Amino acid sequence: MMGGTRPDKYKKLVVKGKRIDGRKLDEMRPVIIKAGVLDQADGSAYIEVGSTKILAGVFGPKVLHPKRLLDEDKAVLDVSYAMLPFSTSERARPGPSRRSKEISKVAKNALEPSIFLEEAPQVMISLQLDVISADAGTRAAAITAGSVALADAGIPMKGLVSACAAGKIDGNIALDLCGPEDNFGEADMPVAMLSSNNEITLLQFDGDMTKDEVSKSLELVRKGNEYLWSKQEEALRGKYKEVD
Amino acid sequence: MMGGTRPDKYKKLVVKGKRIDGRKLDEMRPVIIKAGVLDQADGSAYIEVGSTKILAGVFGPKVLHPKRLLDEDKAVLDVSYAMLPFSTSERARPGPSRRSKEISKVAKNALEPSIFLEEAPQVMISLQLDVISADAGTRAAAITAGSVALADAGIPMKGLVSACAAGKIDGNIALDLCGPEDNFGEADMPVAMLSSNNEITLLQFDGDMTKDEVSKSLELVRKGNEYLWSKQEEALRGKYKEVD
Amino acid sequence: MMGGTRPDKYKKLVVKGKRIDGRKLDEMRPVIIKAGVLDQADGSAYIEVGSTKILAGVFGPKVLHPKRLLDEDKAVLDVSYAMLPFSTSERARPGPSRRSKEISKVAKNALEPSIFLEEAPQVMISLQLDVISADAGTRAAAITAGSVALADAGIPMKGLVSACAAGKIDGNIALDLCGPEDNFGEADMPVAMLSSNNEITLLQFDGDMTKDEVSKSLELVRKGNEYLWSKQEEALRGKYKEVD
Amino acid sequence: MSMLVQNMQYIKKRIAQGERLDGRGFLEFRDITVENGIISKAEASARVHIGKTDVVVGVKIDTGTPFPDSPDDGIIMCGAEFSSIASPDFENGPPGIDSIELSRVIDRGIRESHLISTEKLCITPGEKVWMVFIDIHILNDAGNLLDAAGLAALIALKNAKMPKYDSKTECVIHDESDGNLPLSDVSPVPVTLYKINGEFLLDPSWEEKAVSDCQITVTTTKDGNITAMQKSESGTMSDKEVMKAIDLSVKEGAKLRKKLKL
Amino acid sequence: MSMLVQNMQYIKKRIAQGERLDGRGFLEFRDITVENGIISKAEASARVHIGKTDVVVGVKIDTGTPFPDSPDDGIIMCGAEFSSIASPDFENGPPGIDSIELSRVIDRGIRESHLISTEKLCITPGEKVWMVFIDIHILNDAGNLLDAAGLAALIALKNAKMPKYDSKTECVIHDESDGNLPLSDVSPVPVTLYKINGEFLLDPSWEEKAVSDCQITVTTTKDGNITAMQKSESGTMSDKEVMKAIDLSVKEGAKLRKKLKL
Amino acid sequence: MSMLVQNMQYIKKRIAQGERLDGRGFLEFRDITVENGIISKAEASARVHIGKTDVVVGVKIDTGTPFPDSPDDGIIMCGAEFSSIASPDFENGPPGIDSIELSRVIDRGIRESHLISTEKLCITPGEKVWMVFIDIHILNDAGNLLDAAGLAALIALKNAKMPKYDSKTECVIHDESDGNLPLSDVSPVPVTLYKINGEFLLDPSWEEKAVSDCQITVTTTKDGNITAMQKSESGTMSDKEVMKAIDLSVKEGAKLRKKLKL
Repeated sequence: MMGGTRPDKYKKLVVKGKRIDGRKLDEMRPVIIKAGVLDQADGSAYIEVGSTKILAGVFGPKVLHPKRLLDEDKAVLDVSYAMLPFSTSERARPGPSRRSKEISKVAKNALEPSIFLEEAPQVMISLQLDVISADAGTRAAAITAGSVALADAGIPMKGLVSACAAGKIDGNIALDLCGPEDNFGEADMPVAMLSSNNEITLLQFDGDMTKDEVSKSLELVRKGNEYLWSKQEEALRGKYKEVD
Repeated sequence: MMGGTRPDKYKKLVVKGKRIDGRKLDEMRPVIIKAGVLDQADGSAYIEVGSTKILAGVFGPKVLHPKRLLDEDKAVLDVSYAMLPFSTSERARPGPSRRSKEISKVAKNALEPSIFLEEAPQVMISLQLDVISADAGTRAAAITAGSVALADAGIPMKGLVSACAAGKIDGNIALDLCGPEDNFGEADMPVAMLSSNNEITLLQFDGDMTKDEVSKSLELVRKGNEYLWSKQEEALRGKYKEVD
Repeated sequence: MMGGTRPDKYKKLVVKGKRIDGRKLDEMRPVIIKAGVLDQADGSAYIEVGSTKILAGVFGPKVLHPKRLLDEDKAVLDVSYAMLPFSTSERARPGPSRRSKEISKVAKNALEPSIFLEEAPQVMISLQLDVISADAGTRAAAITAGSVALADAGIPMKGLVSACAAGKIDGNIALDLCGPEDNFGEADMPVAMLSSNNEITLLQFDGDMTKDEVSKSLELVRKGNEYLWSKQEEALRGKYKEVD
Repeated sequence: MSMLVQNMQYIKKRIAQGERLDGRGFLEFRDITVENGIISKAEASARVHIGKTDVVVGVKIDTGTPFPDSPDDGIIMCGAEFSSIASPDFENGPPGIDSIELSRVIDRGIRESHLISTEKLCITPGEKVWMVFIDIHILNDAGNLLDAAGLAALIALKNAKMPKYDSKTECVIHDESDGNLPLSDVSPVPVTLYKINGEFLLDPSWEEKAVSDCQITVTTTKDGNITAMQKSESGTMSDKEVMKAIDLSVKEGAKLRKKLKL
Repeated sequence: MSMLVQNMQYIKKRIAQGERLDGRGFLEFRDITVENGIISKAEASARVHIGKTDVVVGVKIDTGTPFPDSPDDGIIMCGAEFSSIASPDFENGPPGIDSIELSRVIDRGIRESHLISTEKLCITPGEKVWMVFIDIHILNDAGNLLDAAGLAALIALKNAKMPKYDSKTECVIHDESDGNLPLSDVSPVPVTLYKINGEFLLDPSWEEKAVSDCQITVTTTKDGNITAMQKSESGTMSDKEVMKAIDLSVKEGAKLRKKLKL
Repeated sequence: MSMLVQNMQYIKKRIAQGERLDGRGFLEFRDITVENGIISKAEASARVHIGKTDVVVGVKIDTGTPFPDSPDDGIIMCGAEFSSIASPDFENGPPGIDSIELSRVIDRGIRESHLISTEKLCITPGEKVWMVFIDIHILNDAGNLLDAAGLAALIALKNAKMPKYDSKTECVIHDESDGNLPLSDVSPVPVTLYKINGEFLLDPSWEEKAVSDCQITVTTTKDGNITAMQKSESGTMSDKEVMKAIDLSVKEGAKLRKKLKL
């Protein structure tokens, strides 16, 4: 959706049902999730989706100053998404961009429905999402890792939130676009879902699709998220196994 | 006063006593003032002076945090003047410039003498002045609209403040310079006056004039402000008429 | 240590034991120190070291808001070092740079050991160091002036802190590098010392030296600081003499 | 957000009974009025009122350096600001997260639909291209800002004139025009559905917006395709609800296009 | 502003009796001293004391790109900063509104009088011109900053040397000089009248400034013309008072020019 | 800094008895692990753990304009940021003074040792040179950040590949490599000594760092020369202690170089 000129090696994004990195259309990149990877944070998680690599850390719940940032009736979830300067092809300038601010907001909106915020009024939970290496799908992977970090911190949760994207490449609906597919494809739709009720907590879309293509994409991301929920649970179980 | 090269069409700013837009030397551009034009603000006004167009909105009086910005003895008037990015020939970058900060201050100083600030200690009155379309004379028009917005908000006032400029173009003293006259003229002097006692609450000047020319300019702006006071009152009456 | 190309006139920095400005290797530039030079500040000092010229001013001790910046157990020393825009060859942009922030911190660390901070808990002492004219050695001269300003403000002190640098130019260890020596020399080591116990309170180094050269440099700066302590005391006595 | 809890519950209760406080149907817009060309110095401008909601969009066109990865394409910049008079909630300062999200959703609708033919905005490849600045300014927030802003942006762009470029002096002459801004005929229109008590409402008042669980903006083009979507706020939606929102947006977008001749 | 109310009333009472605390006449300046060239790296500098008020102005000259609407003219930039040691009231940080107003009034006096012959500061039309940076730094605020800053700026500019421009390497050589900064002989001097109890005072102390209702700065040139004015603070003035202030400023400006050989 | 006073006193007491809480000798490092090339888009990267301390350094190489006073030299930029997850003490925002000091000490070690052969990084003299960005990111602060960051920076630089420069299009092709970043064989390694109760400790835990009086970082090169030093925090040191710290740093730097093959 970036619209740059397509180099020769990406002239065809799908050949005989195979994508440029050898995947099938409904296949995700390899996913690794680990819980409890940091020392100082109250909860943390690490995710790799292909060469996208993200660290999530949670501090809280804690009472913060200034108090006006707190809510009388429920806990406040503060989410901050950041691309480290060396995570992208062109060095990103440190500090929040308009893009990262928007992602921080939609990630917050995506994760809030999974937390019993009313159970802990007047406190703040801070979630930091650090993109160490970026190769498409960073907001989805960050949400997936963020949910594991929240669970790792012992925050009372209704379920896990995971996210992945479906998109359109050379006319085909495909799961989990990688970098060149994102750059030269026709559409991208990241979707987050809550494991306890299958509801959508984040949906964004840019590109061009018909209504039927959107419907097909929703089916695909559901499968993707079901897979991610199992990987998230595995990571959380894995951590407790180590402890035992 | 901007000093750029004068294009051919502005070679002469005054021909046979007529200015480039057909006005006489002591004639103002067409003025439209409306009160009560916004829904959310506590008071508001809209002004057009030629193609200069400004919206003024008031919130308050209200008790604000941090309290250290308030004054124990009197109400605080906070004025913020802003050029919208598309209001000028070259796109203005959003956010306050040194110029807009200075105008915010002199507008505040121009309007304060009209308000019974001592009657409402420890509160703040916020006045926002948004320049939608700029064609010279924006600070004067903003003050004129701001005073109507304050009255519309029911703030107790000693009188109305209006402002207009006199200037020097091709050696002639003229009222209410338009854009090219401001750019290629020799001097500009915006003056605000308080209707209840005819006192000057704002006076700025840049360019080159003799003492006598300044004196003549002061006479001209007095006539201009008398006209503006009548337009301001009309706008405030008009609003109450509509309500009745 | 800046590494730019060396112009012809600085091809040799030392000729027959004499430096480009005629000094011997262990000789400081002319030093002038004055105490109590400002009216509004609670304490102040002025220093010239060659054409490096610095004003130091102290406000405090005072109770400041927000209170969270204060310390329950001891006074807080806040130091701010600033190069005035016209102090350097290329105009410096106003506002703190990374360099000036680091110098503010090391100057604070250099001066704190000289103050009985525990005697005045919950207050702040503010020290401003304004570089009016810069020609190498500004951080050292700023610390030297800052200590005099603190004493002039009547802050209870264990001793005076002075600072000067030793460096390496064309293979020679020399005291108090001037501008070209700093730019085209091989190493620079500013060192601050506390008069009451001869301890080092600041030490920085960049360039290239052997261990023996560092040792020799330490000897040289000790002599320099002994000279500066006497000049600091003279300035403080001078002020009281004037008063008498 | 200084609404009383009782007010909020009352609005919700009435909606549960199938009624809106102002008597409109759930999928009924308030009156929409459009003013064109109100800003003398902008290459185009439009002010849109939806009920008391008041949004002005100015378009400025100037020259700039193209991005290295698309050296032959003009550049689109879209920003939004809330005037501090728009609502008691807003304060001046750097653009808040709400205005960033708003402008980015509008931006994606315009960019991804290829409304602006950026390939026709090249002056010297790799060196100089036209930049189109779309500045959204919220003057009064009485609900449904996003749809108002999207309409105002589309209307302004449709009326935008190119300034003249003097290739000798390499200067832009802003007060002389050189034809229309090159557009394709896609007319992207954002329509936002607000979910309250499990029901979808169009064009909420400020109070209705305050009680909604979440919202989804769907930007569709003339041919009924989807070009941008954004679910916003913390509520959740099912797949079915998303598909229903798309249906409604396609339909309502077509109605708006017809009504406003877009 | 931590003055006691009694002090303020006392100062006002004495002024009503025709007396200033330090015995000066209403239109009498304190001692003025001038130091030149104190900053080795600046193209010019001047430090002016008026009584205990202490202002330093540095002038730096470098190259830059001209503004598109005046491609043949050099550029003047004028800024002011209060050192945090200047007064217990000031704090460091981005330039406060007082320093912005101060620098803009000084700037207009210099710019509108055409003191600096910007047309002689062109190196390559449309591409490279000289930029003159005038940086005002307030070291001690004991009242009447504006007049002190205006004098220091004028004195520094009158002593400014052009750095050398090496057209081969296209570099500026700051430590070699190439004649004087080209100036016209107008010598703009700002004189500020402070209104206290309906009376005009010149050159107030910090305490007198604190009790004044408002002030008007009038910058006049050698020929007695007015080139900049600014009424400041919230008090009001009549037409007659403005004209009187102009008279006084012309007279006092001429005296200062003579005294300081400007 | 929320450590209880008792804890701090206990740590100090044990150190006075010659013991560290985790049983290490005073001059003993925790385990050091190194991961290379973890960031696909960076020209090089290294993640270093010293115990639980976790630092990642990314190196990006791009083109830029040289500084006027060194037109033939490439440019080194070194920055550091603490992630807000690194410690309960840190907050996001502009780089705090601790991260500025950290990056500047690392920067001086690299720059003054001439590790990077900047004279080989010139593309067009005076116009275009390579810029090497060294970005340090602290992921977990369990003490001794400076040594960890210095090692990670050195390791990343030693593995850095030059991106390809296409002189026809004047573009950088980041995903094609063109040999190694030109380095000299000096391997600057910073070793920091922390003074607690008059004793020097290496590689403190977060708690030990909190009770230390001050610290001195000495960066030495392969030949045993000193290239950068920084005493930090408010404690004091004697000449003798400084010389002792230099001795220890030379020795420990050599050990680290051998162990990590640097």
